[in-house]
Amino acid sequence: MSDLALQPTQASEDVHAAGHDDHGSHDDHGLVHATSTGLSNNKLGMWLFLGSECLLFGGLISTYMLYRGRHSANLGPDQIYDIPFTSVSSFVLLMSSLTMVLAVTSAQRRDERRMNLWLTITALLGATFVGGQVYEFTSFYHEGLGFTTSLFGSSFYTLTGFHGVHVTVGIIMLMALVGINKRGRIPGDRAEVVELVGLYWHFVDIIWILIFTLVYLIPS
Amino acid sequence: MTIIERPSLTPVVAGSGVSVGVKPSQAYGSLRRPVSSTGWRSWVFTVDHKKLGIMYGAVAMFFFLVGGVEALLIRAQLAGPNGTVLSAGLYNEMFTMHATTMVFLFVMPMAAGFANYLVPLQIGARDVAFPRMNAFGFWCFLFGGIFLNTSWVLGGAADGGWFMYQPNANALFSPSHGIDFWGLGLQITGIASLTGALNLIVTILNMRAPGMKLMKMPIFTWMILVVQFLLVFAIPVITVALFLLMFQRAFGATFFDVGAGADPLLWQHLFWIFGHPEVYILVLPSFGIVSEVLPVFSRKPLFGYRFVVFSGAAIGFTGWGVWAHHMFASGLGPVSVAVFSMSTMLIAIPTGVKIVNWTLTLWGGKLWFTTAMMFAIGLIVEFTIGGLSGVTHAVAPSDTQQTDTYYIVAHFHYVIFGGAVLGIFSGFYYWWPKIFGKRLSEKIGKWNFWVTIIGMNLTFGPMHIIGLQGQPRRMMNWTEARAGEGFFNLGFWNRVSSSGAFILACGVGLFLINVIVTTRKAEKAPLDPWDARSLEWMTSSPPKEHNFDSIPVVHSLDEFFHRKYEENHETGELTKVATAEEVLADLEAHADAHIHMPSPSYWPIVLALALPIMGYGIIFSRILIVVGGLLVLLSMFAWTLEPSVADDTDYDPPGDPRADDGGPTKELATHV
Amino acid sequence: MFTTGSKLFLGATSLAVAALVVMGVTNAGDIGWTATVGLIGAVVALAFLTGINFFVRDGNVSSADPANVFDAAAAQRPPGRSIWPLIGAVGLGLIVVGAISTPVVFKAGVVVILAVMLEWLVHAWSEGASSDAAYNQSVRQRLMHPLEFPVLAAVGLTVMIYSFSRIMLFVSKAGSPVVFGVLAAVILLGGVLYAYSPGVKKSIAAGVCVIAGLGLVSTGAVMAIDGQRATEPHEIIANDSSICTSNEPTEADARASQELAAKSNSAAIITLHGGKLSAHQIAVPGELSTITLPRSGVSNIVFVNDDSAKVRLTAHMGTFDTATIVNGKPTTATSITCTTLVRQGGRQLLTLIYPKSSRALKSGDAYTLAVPGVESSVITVVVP
Amino acid sequence: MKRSKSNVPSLQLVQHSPRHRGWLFGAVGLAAAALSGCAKNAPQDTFDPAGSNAQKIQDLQVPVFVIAGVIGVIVLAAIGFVVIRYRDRGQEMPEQSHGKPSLEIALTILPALILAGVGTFTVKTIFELAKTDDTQCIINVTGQQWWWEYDYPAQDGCGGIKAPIVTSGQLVIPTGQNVLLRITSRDVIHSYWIPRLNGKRDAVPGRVQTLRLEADQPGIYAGQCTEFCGLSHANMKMEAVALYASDFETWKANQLEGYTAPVDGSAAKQGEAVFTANCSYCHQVNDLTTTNAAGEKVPVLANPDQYIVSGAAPNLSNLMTRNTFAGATWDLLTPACRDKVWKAVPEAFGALYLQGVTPECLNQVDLREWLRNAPAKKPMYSSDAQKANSGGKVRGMPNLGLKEDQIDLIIAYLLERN
Repeated sequence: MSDLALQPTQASEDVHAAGHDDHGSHDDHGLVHATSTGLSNNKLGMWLFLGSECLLFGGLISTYMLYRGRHSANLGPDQIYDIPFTSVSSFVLLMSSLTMVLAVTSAQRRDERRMNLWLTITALLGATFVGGQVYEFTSFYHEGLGFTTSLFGSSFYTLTGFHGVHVTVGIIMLMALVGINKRGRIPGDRAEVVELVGLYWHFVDIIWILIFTLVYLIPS
Repeated sequence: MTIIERPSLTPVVAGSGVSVGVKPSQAYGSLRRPVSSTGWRSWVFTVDHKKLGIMYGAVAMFFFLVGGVEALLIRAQLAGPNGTVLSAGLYNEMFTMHATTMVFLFVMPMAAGFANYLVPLQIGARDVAFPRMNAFGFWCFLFGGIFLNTSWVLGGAADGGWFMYQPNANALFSPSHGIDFWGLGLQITGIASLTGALNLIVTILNMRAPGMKLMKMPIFTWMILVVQFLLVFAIPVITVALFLLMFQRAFGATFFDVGAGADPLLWQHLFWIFGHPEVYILVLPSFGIVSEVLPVFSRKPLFGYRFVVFSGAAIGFTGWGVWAHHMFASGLGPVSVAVFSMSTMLIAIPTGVKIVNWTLTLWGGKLWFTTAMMFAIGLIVEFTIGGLSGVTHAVAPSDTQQTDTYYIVAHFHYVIFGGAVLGIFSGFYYWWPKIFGKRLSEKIGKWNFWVTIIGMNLTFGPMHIIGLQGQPRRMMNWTEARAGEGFFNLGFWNRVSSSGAFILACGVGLFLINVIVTTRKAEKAPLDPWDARSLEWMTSSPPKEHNFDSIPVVHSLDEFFHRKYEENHETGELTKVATAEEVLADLEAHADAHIHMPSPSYWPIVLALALPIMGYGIIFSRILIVVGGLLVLLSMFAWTLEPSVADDTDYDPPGDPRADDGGPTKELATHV
Repeated sequence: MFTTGSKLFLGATSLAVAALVVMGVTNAGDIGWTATVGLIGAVVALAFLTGINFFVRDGNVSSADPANVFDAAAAQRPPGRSIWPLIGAVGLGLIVVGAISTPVVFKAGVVVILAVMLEWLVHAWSEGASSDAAYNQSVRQRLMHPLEFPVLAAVGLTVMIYSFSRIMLFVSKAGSPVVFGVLAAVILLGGVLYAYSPGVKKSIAAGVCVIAGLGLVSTGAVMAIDGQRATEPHEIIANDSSICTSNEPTEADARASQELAAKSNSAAIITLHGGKLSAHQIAVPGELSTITLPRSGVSNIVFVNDDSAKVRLTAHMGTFDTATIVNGKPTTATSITCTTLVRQGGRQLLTLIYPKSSRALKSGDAYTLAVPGVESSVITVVVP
Repeated sequence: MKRSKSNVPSLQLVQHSPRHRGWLFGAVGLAAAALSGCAKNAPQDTFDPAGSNAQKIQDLQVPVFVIAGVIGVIVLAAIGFVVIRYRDRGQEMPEQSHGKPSLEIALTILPALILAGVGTFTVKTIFELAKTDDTQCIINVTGQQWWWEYDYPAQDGCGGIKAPIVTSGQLVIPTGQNVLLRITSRDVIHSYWIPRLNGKRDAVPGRVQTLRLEADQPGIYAGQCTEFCGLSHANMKMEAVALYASDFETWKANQLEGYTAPVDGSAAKQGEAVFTANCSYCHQVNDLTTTNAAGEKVPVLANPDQYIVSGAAPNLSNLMTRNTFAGATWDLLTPACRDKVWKAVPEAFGALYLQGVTPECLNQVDLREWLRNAPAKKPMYSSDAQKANSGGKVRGMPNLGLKEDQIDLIIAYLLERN
């Protein structure tokens, strides 16, 4: 988990050792500014990290797919899912991707007011989604599906819980961005930092689309 | 003369009004940002890839000794029938921890150490892409390893075998906390591997010296790149498995509860999808090392560089499609078994390509038998044996006779000891003068080599026979009744193997003696002791903190060699045109005027420290989870808010008697 | 007159006295041994500290030497504003309330007090860093921001999310998506409005946000206390003999799963085909009417329905004596379990453990697998 | 760049190489030792097939080992040659050649072709060994910590079995018949392996997996659990006993024979009471009865599910017909008697085996130690503290605290369980 939240950190490491020279006046070889691939270190790192995350969710989704039919005589997925609610919450999460895009655009335009605004809105929409998940878990639990009830229960809570934690980490990153930005302390290229958080946020959204389809929509 | 940028020397002027000089050492006391370049602080808070590389190596070496002692206890137990050295429970803990230690705490971090130290040097970079994350990775590894080993005194170590098959690893069948420690410890070292992998990939892809195309990269860097990609995709799979294990043991989830309808094979699949790439993660770095060593001491380039690169990548890629060959006896059904049997044979092809290429690199060369070279050739020989025994159990029906017997133990020790570890030793002897400025004694080195080789073949060679004649693995004892008859019965071979283990231990001991002797007396090594070929030799030994005074422009593979020698394209004759000293002087003459190096930081070590605290919390007391969690939050935010290069205000003004830890006047590099 | 330190201790003393009184009143004088000793001890100790502080004037230089009082560094500037005494008082209040109500509140109070102590400590320490307030401020921030940001964010986030989920649990199941959608829409609309109306003052926007947040939290609190909507556990069919012995659909059957993820190497596959039940076991030739299953081991049985009627497979697991003895004879209990209704072409998994051998069955009893309504063909299970 | 011609300064340290032939000798010597230095008559030798299934594996693996060996020798010889031929004798710096693609490709295709050949035969054998439709006899095999239970369901196969037979310790099969084991487990994963009859197959709880066995000649074939299964994994052994069909008929009949109560007044009769009081909670002896409070004769039924994690303990009805106990870890026969049975010629084996364990041949030493304190003899998870850790149930046999005279009586009773 903790490695996720490191992302803003990576962003801060606009490494001078790489040959960057923010004094801008010295450029002995005329080559040192560019990275070999043209992508910034932070962005490349984030992409790789997201690649790694794909395998993480791949493992969890496979576990769920293997076990979703195994609940003996206990509650099964079709009895418990509240599709209308989850559809709405999925839509909310999708909308947050839209506001994230707006935040990134604002950051690139150096429109700080809107950037902060859209980051906040994204965080709020994310928080709404997580709130919905807390609600969903609570009501499922009351309806008789505990974490230890059945294989289906264990794997459902683990998969969606992991996703929820990812969203939460994303919200913390967004709020931290706003907080730190207000104090003018985002190091390095601000637009890129926002973009990186955006990448992560979109990734989490896409994973949810996958989970929503595989877990909720396809009847078991 | 190079000017290393450093903060201004003017004191901080506070606001308007009366200006008061405030020294950070006064304001923050011990909480100031660490900036020292000397003393223990310069190691503990360092973000320098070279210091981290050395620490990786030292700690991994320590765990190698720990794992070695565990191995000796195992062999002592099996030296005779009905061994009584260890109890059954302790024996199970011993072999579990031996494998875990050797794989996760020795070979992997040792390779990480080599990669950390050498990759930036080999590609002409001044550090890795994310230096603080690099430090964080190291501390995660160290604390994870310590955390794992504290289980010995906190109720017993893990006793489920390093593969930790379910349901035998459930709380019902292994009630001690050992497996909890194991799972959480590996989770923590997994973070180290993952961050390290991200870091090195970005470094290699993004920070190569101008002109260094991918196909001009040193082969060691190539192999490291492949390994890091394997790590990036393999670590999350074991992470999932370990989470399921933890949820099962600590929170009562049912993932491996057969009574609830669970399938124990789920664990096996997850574990081996990670576990098989892991084998290549262990062995490919050493392939890279010998691919550097062999050309240098044959005085000719690596034969078929492209083929070696592509076969390395092919091994990495195919390595994902063979995991179920660890499960041929698990009952997968004939179709799966046939498919995985074939894919396993397929992977033998790129591996064979490497052996052929190494041999052909030697062919027609001018071989210089240094210890490094001898270890490298030792690797080719021993790995060939291990590889061929591997082919015999790619044949699935044959494997059903061999799996879980000592034949497998023999096989993977020839592959991992004969492959990975011999390569690591080769690397030690080859790069020691680069890293420490002194050459390891060749005389002791030869002894080191021969004793190690004899010891290893005596230890693991007989295991082929023991296994093929039916002795299973992981047994706390063997009996005369099943040992057969004649002088050469299994008892004889078990005794040979056990004595071999102690000879092997002597071999490793000789290396340690060599290190001590070298450190105490050897004189400074020449700048280019081996007439080497790649960029890491194009700087001083040991390298300066910023590696290169000016970043070299690369024109060819083996850039350094080609700066020293000129080749007549018609006759193929080589002429020496420059010495290493001259090449270096040339670089220094064009030194960059401004070099920023990242500053040390507290936060990587603090963040890493928080993880085992949370681990203990999960096992013993929930309140520690909260404490660790807060520490994680604190250090992550502090890390985020901390610029990678220290502010002016972090340094004391010059001439201050309290600037006890280096102060701002420290030179990052001193030379004329 | 009173020094700063003695003021604090005086306040604390009065709080302790108040707590003692409140506790005594609410518990009708009987507050138990620990509370008596603890609170009375606290009153005495705090009063003593008040006196000492007052007497030594907070350990400052003697007031008898007025010159020093005014020249000392601490005396040069009035101390900066600080919120921590206030929050500290809140913490104390929580402790007092917690002591007499619930331990959760008490613990929260302790946490608040600890946090205040830390903040206060760092604040005081940073003020001594230099004589420059701005620099001191930066020293403080550098240390405390990494801690304050995440903790505040985490606490804020948790409170908001929790409140919101309570609201959702309060409204009806059908209403929850509506509430959810409305809230999200409001957030989004708010954002759009603010983004494209540059005239709005920041303070107004912030005010709206604070009010909205407070509204959310207070509504959540009210609804959490008021209780959630009634959620009944779903009916499940496990081990219910009245359900298992008929093919009447129950709520659990209505939306039951019909497909199970690939389950190979099962102990037996039971097929209902043309009104006839037959079993197939791995490697055992032919269609079986008697199958052998291991005792005490887990047996996964797959039931496949080829017929058009929706039916369930019922496992009769034997009738055994229980430990309860009525009229000198042990009572018996019948163990039974079944799948949900399986439609044509559907499959279901039944995971069974037979703890006792067939030998232990009472005479006339047998382990069977049957489909209610298909009495003519029953699979007999032998447990060796 | 400044360039100057100079000698290679760093080469002055060149050491002449020691004799590298050591490698080659070492390797060849090792190979020779490996070929000549194997144990004779190792009971679990994987290169000594005694049945058609193991023979199929043998036919596949021998050529594979030969091919691997030949390739190994070629590669090692090439390395040896290079090491000797090209060592630094002061020759010129070699040509800086980067390789010959045509040679590379050839050396890639060659092993691919060899492996393709091996692969074809491998796949063929995999499917042959997975066949289940030529089965002549079905036996259910169940593993648990740390012993195996065999039950023979009623069937037409195996020459016809009327009622289920439950046994443990030794798997008895008829020679020449395609026996199919249906393997599962009650607790953790185990693995069933009789090397001379076939490869291994894991016993996975919740799954039923099959393994073909066929023995050409009567005799005892040793095996061992090969999937790590906890504390006493090393002590979880098995023996497969092959009998001619006629002897197998005798064995079956004996197994299904009813209970013979000990003669009144004999030590065995007293032993029956001791057994009922101390052992019958977990160990079933078929048709053993006792008298209840009301004076009625009631069957004694074992309830291992209440005391043991795996829910099973070996059925002791015919203990003395088998030659081993405690998970086939110890022999019930004295070493001399054991040798006679194990080394009997095929024709004589059946009769010797069917004698079972006679009082003179009983290995009193190990059996007594076992009854005195089982967990001290075989590591098991059954002390009181350990029991508390696993839900009040034991894994393995606990120390029953039997007195010496009780042990005498139990042994007297068990000697009649044949």
